[in-house]
Amino acid sequence: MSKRHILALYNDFDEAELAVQELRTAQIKGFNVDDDLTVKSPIEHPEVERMIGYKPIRVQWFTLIGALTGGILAFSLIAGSQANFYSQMKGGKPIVPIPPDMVLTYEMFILGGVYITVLGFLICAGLPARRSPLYSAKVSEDQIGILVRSDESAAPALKDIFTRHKALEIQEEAGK
Amino acid sequence: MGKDIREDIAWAQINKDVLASVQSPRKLYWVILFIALAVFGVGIGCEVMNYRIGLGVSNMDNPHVWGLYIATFIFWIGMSHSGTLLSAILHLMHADWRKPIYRFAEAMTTFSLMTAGLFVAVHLGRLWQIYYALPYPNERWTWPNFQSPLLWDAMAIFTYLSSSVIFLYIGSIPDLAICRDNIQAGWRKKLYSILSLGWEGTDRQWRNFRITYMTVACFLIPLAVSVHSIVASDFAMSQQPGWHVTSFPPYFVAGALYSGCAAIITLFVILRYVFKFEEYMTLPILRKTVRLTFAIAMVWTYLNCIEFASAWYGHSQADKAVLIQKATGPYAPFWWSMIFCGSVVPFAMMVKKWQVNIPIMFAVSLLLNLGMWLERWMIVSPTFAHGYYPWSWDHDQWPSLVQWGIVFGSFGWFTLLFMVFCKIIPSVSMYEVKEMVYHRTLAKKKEELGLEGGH
Amino acid sequence: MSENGFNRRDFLKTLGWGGTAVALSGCGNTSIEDGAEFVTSYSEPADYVIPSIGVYYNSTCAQCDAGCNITGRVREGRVIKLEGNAASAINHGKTCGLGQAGVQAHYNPDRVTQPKLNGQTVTWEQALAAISEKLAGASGAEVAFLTGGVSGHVRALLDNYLAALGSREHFVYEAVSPAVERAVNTKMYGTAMPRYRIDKARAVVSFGADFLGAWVSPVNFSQQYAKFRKGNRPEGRGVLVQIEPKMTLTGANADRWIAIRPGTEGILALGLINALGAAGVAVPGDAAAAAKDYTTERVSAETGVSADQIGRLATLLKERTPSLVLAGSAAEGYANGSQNAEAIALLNRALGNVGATIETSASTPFPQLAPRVGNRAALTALNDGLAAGKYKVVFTCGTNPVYSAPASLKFADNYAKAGFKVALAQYLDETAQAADLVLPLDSAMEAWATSVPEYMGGEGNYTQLSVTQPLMERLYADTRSTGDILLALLKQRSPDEYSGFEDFYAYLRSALLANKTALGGAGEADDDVFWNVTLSQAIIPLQGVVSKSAPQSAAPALSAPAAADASYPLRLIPSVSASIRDGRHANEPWLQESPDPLTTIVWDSWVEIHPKKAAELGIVEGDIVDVTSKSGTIQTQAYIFPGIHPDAVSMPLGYGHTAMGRYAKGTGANVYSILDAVYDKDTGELALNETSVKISKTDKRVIIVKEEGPAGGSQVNRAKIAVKVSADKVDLSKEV
Amino acid sequence: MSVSNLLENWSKYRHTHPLDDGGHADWNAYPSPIKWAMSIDLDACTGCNACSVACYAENNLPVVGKDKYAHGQAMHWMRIERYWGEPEKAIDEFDSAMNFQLVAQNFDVDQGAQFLPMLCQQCEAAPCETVCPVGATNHTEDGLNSQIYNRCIGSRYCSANCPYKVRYFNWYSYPDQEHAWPEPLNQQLNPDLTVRTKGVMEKCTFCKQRTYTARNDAKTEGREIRDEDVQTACQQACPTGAISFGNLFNPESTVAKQWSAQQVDLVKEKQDKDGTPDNKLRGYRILEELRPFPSIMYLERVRESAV
Repeated sequence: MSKRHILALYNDFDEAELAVQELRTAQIKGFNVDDDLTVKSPIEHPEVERMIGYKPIRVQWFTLIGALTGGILAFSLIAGSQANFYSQMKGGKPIVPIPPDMVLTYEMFILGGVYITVLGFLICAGLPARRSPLYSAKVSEDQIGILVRSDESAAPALKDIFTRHKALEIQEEAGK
Repeated sequence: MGKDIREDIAWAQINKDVLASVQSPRKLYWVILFIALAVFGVGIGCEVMNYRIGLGVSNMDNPHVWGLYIATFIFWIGMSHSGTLLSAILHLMHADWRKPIYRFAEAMTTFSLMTAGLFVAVHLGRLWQIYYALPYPNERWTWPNFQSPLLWDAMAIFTYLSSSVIFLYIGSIPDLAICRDNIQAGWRKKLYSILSLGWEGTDRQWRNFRITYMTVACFLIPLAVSVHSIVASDFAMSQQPGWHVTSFPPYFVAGALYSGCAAIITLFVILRYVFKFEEYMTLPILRKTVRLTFAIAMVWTYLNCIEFASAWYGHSQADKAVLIQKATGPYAPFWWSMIFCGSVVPFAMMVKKWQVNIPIMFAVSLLLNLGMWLERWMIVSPTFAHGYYPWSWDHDQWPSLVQWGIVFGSFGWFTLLFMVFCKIIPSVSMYEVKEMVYHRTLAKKKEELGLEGGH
Repeated sequence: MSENGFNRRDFLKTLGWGGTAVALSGCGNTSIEDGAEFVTSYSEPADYVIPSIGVYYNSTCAQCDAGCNITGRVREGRVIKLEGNAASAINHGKTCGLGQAGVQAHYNPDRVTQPKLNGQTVTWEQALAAISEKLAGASGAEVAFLTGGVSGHVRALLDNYLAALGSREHFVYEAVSPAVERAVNTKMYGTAMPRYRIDKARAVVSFGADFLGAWVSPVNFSQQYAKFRKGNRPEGRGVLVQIEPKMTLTGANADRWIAIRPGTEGILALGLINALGAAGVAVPGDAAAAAKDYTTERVSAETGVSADQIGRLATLLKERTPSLVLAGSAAEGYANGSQNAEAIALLNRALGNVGATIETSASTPFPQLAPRVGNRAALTALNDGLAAGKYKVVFTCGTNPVYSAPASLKFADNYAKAGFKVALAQYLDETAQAADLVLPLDSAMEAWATSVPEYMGGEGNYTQLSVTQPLMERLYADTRSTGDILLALLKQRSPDEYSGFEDFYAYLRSALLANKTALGGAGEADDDVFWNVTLSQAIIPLQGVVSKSAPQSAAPALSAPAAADASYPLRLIPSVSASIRDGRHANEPWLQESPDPLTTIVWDSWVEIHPKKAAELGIVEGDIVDVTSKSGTIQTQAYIFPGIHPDAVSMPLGYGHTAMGRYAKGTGANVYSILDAVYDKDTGELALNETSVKISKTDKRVIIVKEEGPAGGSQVNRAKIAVKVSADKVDLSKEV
Repeated sequence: MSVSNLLENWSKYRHTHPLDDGGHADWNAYPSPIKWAMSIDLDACTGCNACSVACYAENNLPVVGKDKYAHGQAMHWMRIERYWGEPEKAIDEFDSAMNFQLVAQNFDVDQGAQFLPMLCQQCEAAPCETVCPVGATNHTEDGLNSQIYNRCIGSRYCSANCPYKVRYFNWYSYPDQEHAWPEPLNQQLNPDLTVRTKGVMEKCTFCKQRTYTARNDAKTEGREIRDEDVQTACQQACPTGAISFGNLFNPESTVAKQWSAQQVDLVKEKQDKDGTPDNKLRGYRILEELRPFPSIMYLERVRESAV
């Protein structure tokens, strides 16, 4: 069954919010509000969460794993190379000196954390991605976009809601 | 006093104003770019001499083995810190006045780190063997010495530089998308299309963006502190009089923030003037930055006094001798200039009227930076000139033109990078200014509502 | 990578091809890239080359007249390092810095490599033919030979050559020579160069004898000094007092350094005799008579040494016997220098040191090999002859009078009057430059020779013949040793006698073998065994002949120092550096770069001025000053030096060459050129310290290139850097 | 494998030299631990510079010439320092630190000068070793600071951290670009060690080429190192025999006897005898209080003050 994409643009956030609320309450068949609704905005609105429901963020797990891996890797690399390969005496210091090694462990802890966090971001945010065909440059300027995906059958109802909420512009396109 | 950012400024206007700065450059841009290139060329020429003839052309000697290269290295590392301060610390504190100015500050961080990195290479006697300092596996099982503060330095700079680049880039993605959407055609459009990674501003993207940005900011703060502490460790971990000072790490961090803030004021004034950003880089923001700088100046002054006091009241005669030497010996003019520029000049920032007087603040910021550069020199050189061992004192060492040339050239390199940056990445964060305006509008609305429905 | 370029090529060369290539091609400067190098594989090395193993050959140091015995380390046919020969009675396995630099005299890049006639390179045949031709037109009296000190078989050959020429004009000239000392010693002790037993003395009072630096046989004396200073010696730890107007290296090591008014050393010596007599020491009659007028008050007034100090000196000498009193150039370099030295010798006699710490030495049993030593008087005599146009042919060898003669002699002009000037030279120095024919000499690492040191260590009547043998093949095919050249010249004169000797080596070998028994080789039936033993040791120990003349009584006629000339108020004390010496080593870069021990200055000359005098003259360190005497003016940098008498200034000899290669030329100023022609009344020796100068500031100032830093020799009260402790605060008896 | 190795030998890797072992490195020692050490008798030293020139000859040190010497770029591994007597009048420590030039005008020359040969002190806990980023300077099992020329990248941190300032940097390429050994002077170069190129640090090695040979010979013969096996170049030249050198851990060696007679302990920053009222010994180490545990003991110069 083919899907249809509709993008409605709103002037400001309040109007968009009303439209979304309507979509959530409307119970349109062939349109799952949790899965098929995307809000596009030029700025970050923390309120969007409230509007479209809480969605889990998993980036922190990447952070934790990255940081721990970085730190452990650093210490084992350093201590390992000091002890196993380059067992070279420095007068007044042990072969594996803990305090100096901690400095690099700390740096690698951060490095791992940052790198893997960013990796996590790209994975979680689905970037890099091709732009969806229904995109308006207005979204990056000052308008709020609501992108919905629905069965063909649900399209008129959705459009109706958008229109009622004074959408500035409605684009639609037959999806796959 | 000028006006703060207007709440009623149209978002489209923000886009338009800021995008104007990345449009095709004016003639003056090319002139400045060429000058920067020439200055950098001087530095390159000097480095070629260094490389081919040997480091002796710098006039360094035994035992005065470090000179302006290390001093300028610390200077550039220090300058990088305020970018982090503005973007990361103030971000976590939700200080929204940072939003119009943090982008270029962050760029400054990145570029000054890249400049500092050059000095690591320039400083080496055998640049062509620099890879020995990398922990790469090899058949001889030789590794760098992980105990060396210089290696920590290298690692910290690498971490800091890559994290800063990532931070700058992640934070710019929404703006790169704006550029992509607004720039019509040509290679720039393609570039922005790639760089923006297909950003659409969806709720999922923003959601993850927010948490990522926050997390990286959290990492950057301790990282920035650690980086300059480690640079301080180059000195504090050694045994030399005047260097082996417990208060060096915080002292270096304070000095770093100080010089960075001063540089932000400098660049603030320049960008505001060149790109006509009066609407965004407003005088109240300048005032806040100036106040912050002043506060840090006082912290720095305090830590300076602590250092002197601990030398003075401590039992190490050698430490004391170095201090006396700084104040009375051949370095005295520079040392007193440092005290003047670093601790006296900032009092100009106490004058309320002057806080928003652009020419005065511009001059002050330049003096502060001069003072901070001198500070680094005064940390490095006097200890060599007047160390533990009186026989090897060396008061005559004076950097050669080659050394000065490379220091000079580094400013060309920094300018060059910054000029290129200005034309590729919007130097004011558009989406964050929009957020700022949005939040202020909301707040104002609430206020009005509150007034209307008041009791 | 460019940096590796040198290493690889030169290491391969030095390791693999250097020695042999040099030996075979006679030229070490070719390179494999040119295709000009002849490479010999190590699979068939020369006999004397063991790849990568050092081979040691004994020889004799030629850097100064002390004649230390050395051992050269030879790697792949190249001599790379010199050490002392442990079997030596002179230096006991030790060397000085000057000796170490012997290899730089050998490998010097500015050697003369080919005979040059009027600047044109000629062959040896042409050169010898030119000499022969010039000699043909000259009578024996018209041929002069000017050399430095010579001994051994070279001296014997030289004598033979002079005899063959019918010439008696052999002048032996040393720019800095102990001529006064020899004369006075002969008079006062009966022997010209007695053994000084510093190691037996309990106190040494030295009037300007720099025995640790440049005086007579420094390495020998340094070792005696080390023994003298040992606390666990039976005699106990010795005390050294140095009395001189300019602090020498020895003065720097003294327990008490006394800045005496220049030229009054004899007065102090007589004053001490007087004070000793007063203190109850049995002073011989002639000494007591000579000293009776020298009361402590008078001496103190004339010498500037406090009465208290004189009293302490007398106590020291009285309590510590045997003692040793030495007179050095600082006491001898005056018009009344001999008188000073006699007074000092008288003090030794008064103290009973003669025979105790001043031992009669033995001379070599082969008088024809004995050292012929030199002095300034010889130069004066030659100069007079030259001025009169007496000489048609003049040979010079091992000396550089054009450089080191005082300007007042006008030696360079007179030398030019000689008909044909032949210089035997290792470098193109000032004299060789002025010569018509330059004959390139071997270095001491390439030549055969024997020598007899003038000052001999050891005990009793020990003496020795030292052998100089090549430590490696010639660097340049066209250099010859002095012996070879003399032999070639003799072959021109007396072909019958000498044609049997192919070269000087053959002559030397046959001469030594002929005296095998006398040389202690009686036990060796086989000549080759004897020869090999001789070469492996390079020292032939001999029973010397003790010949002692009766000491004469003396009544030194001392004169009070003349009042200073108002226009030249300062006394110039030329100092002899332990490394550059009279200037002959100025072209050895290690020595130029080795800081002067006291001023730490390198690569230049300087004038030492007392801080008070400098303040008076408004001079600060690094000021370029004119040092003007009656004879001339030189410019140099001022160094403020506390170790000098306020009325004296001092400059080092040996700098300011106008030739002699890249390292010597133009470095510093030549003090010889402003020395006044004042001579010691008794010996005719140039009175080095009799020049008065004035110092005037120019408007130039430089930063002196020296090792010392801005702390200027202060330890800034850092507790433990160079620590000095009073002798009563330590217990030396248990030391190892 | 590495992790198990690390865990199994943890105590070995946490072992601190020299504090935990009194300077005895416990591995690779043959036939028994060697600790090269020196003692320099300042009473015997006359300041004649023979050691310094011998060092030039032995160790291929470049002559830098007047201009570079003026810039402080001389390469003398062994330098002779000349100190004057400080004036008697009480100058408190702070004053003299500031007014050392004033002190210089009032030097006391009555007892001559004071000479000090200064060379790498081969510290047991060397400040230079820990700071090298590439590990070009390390501690050897025979108790030396090794300097690995071809590992050195020229960061000069070691020199910056050396309290004695006895490390010398090759500011120029002396062998080729600067022609420090014009032909045929280069034929004098000692093939037992390298000629250093530009950009690397160098310093006194205690004549490594000699000690190494001596050690190998002793090993071949299966015996202890003896004093007569090896002399450093400076020691061999020294006309007054002021320098002794040998294995500190061999109680028969002169050096060990001298150290113990002077009650100087290798791994102590303050010797027991110091501060005792009846201390009549003259052995000391320079800047000992900084805890580098130097391997060179100096013996104070003795002077008779009553004359």
